[in-house]
Amino acid sequence: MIIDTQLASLFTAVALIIIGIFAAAFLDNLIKKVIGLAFIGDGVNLFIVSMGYKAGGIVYIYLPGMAADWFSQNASYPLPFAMVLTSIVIGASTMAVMLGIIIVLYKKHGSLKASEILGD
Amino acid sequence: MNLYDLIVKKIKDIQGTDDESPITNISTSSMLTAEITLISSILVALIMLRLVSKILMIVAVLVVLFAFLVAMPLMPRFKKEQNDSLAAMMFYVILALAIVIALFYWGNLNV
Amino acid sequence: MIEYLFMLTAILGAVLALMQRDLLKSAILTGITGASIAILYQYLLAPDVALTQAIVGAAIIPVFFALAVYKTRRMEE
Amino acid sequence: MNSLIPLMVIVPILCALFLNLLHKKDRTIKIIAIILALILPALPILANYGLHYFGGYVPLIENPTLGTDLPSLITGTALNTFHPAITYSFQSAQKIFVFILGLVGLLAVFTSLFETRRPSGVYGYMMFMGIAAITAVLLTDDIFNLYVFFEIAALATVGIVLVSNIKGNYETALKYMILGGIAAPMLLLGVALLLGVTGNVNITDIIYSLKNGLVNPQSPVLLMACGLIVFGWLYGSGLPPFHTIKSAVYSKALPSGAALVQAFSVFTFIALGVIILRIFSYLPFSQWVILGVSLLAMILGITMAILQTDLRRMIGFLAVGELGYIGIGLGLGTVSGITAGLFQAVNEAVITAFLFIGFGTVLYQTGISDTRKLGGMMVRNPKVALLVLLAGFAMAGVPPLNAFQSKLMLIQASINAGLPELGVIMILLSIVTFMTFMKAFHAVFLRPKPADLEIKNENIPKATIIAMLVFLVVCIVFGLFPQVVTSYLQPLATSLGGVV
Repeated sequence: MIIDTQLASLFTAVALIIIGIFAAAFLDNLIKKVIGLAFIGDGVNLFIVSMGYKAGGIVYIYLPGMAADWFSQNASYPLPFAMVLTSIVIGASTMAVMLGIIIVLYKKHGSLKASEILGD
Repeated sequence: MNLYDLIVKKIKDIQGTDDESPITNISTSSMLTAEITLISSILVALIMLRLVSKILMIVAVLVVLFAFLVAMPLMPRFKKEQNDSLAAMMFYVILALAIVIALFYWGNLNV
Repeated sequence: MIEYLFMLTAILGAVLALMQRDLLKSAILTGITGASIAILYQYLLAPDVALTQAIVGAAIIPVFFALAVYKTRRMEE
Repeated sequence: MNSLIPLMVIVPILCALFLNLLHKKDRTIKIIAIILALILPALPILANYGLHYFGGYVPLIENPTLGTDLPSLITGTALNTFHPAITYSFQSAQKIFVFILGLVGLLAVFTSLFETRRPSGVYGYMMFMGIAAITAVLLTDDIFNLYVFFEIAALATVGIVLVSNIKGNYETALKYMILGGIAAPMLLLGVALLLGVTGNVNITDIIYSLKNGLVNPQSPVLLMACGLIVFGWLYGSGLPPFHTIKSAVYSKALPSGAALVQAFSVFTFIALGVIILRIFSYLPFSQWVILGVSLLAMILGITMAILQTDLRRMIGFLAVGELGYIGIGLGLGTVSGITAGLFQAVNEAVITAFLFIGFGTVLYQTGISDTRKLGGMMVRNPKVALLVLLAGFAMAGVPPLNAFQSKLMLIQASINAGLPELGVIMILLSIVTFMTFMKAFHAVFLRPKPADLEIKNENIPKATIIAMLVFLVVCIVFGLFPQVVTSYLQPLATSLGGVV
């Protein structure tokens, strides 16, 4: 069975989300937990982008000379892409705040173990 | 040994010896209140099962009542379970995610 | 066909990043995942998202992680 | 004037940015912050009802000149009525919600400026940013815009916790962010699935697509989207399993910050709950989930509150438990139930803020929040003690005050909906709430003063007492004239309840 690009990238996205949740839940190192959260965000973004993809389509930029009907039937759907742009930036800023807190906590506890710092 | 001492002893047993804070009058009575509130509100909530089936409701109430009576001081365990450690929180969060999604997927397809 | 390769590198990069004991290597490997996803976006007909992801996912986030590692400790204990 | 609608979000953002610029100048910050905060509750009163389209992109049907050249593929179908712009809808219910949020925000900013020795621009920044985000969450009709502001509100909450300087605040903030790092993408995924099925992010358009058979409402993808959005809702409002972290967040913020953060939770609860009801009310199951989660929140929140010895944590758990009342109103799904739930939300935001600021005076004076070490505060400040007692009465639902009206309405609604058990549980838990409050009140105010208790700050700032008096007046007015509020809430409740 041949899996098309869209389905394959949806699976990739789901795999990234699952890897991320696993890391955030089970790994003890705080930085690795945050890396896992970054993967969850990446996975969700990839999921959204794959939804807007159209197999055999074109980029959603309307160039002069294109017929409107042909363009509307072949262009990928740009609304999810606009969402992902915002979401990437939000994810990056959240990551920065988390890493900042981790640095402060490391100075206080001298360790990066979640079970020591965040236990109880 | 009267009932009050029994309760205090039971709470002490479950809390273990690591907690040095003394068991005062207030903490015992609040533990008791919490216990009774928990049991009674869950039992009353179970009566809502009558909308599904009356027999199920009776069985559920009896089973839960019996289970509560056996495992009586629930609240110390409950408190221990809902602590502030990230691991415990994460466990419940992921459990809740699984439950919510499973409920919505199966609940709606089969209702 | 080449997009399947990048899907594979994205997942592999993620798994490898989490398996490292050296946190600096983990930080760099997140960059690989970010870059593969950026290229995937290009294949999924979203060039503007690909540009943003290439900057944020392949450069800024790994640098953040590397800075955090530099400020804390390099080896996982 | 519909141009006031975006201003409700823009003004607090501008305040936030502006305050950050004036970081070092104490006096200027004080004066400017108070003047700007006064605008917050005034704006919703002045604004007229209506929709605001950002960028001015009205639906095609309202702008026929644009539609003349387009093919009938667009003008002849539902595309003609869809909303291309981010739409903010300001109706009567939003009016009262934004007003209450502005009021709580104003009083929180007001007390914080006088309680902290050095008003810092960062704290004010976070507070205003959070207010802006939650106002947008309440107003927006665009589900992705909601997600963006939801994230900003979470970051603002973290900021409020970080600047509080209470022991353990960094740890709590990091825990909140890690849990949020799992939950918020799930909400985004739910939004994305909705977008994938309906091709839209505007809630009105999504409902139109579902109602008119443009998409199959029973599609499993939609069910999954509903589940994920419900999960995001649990996180945003601090229902179980997030009740422990949310109460920890309340307890690690300064009293004024906690008062504001709990208002954020209440209004996030309302905004997302209303959206779930609007979109997914055709699934009877969604209402049962709302009811079940709310019951769990009430039981767990209030029983955990009794066991706490930390004053802040106790009120934090009570605040989480009281959220359950709102959820029960929404979950009943009848018009009277939803009205009662929304009314309870308004009351809850006011009363919990009142309690946080009231017990905050004790923290201000002693710096201790452990109830076992406190006592005898009544002698020093009988007036404050009386105000705190009234706040507790309001929370428990004692007659002349507002929560009595909303709880009575909730119980009546639950009986009318054929679920009297919920009424019984609500009465039971109200009594226990009152008992919990009295336990704290006794420990702090009535008990003789322990010998080793030191009073650090003798005088409570006048601003705090003024803020508490304003809250008390609001409680009494809403309690005596509940129609004032419910008449605003009725239209929203009718539109939601009419669906069922």
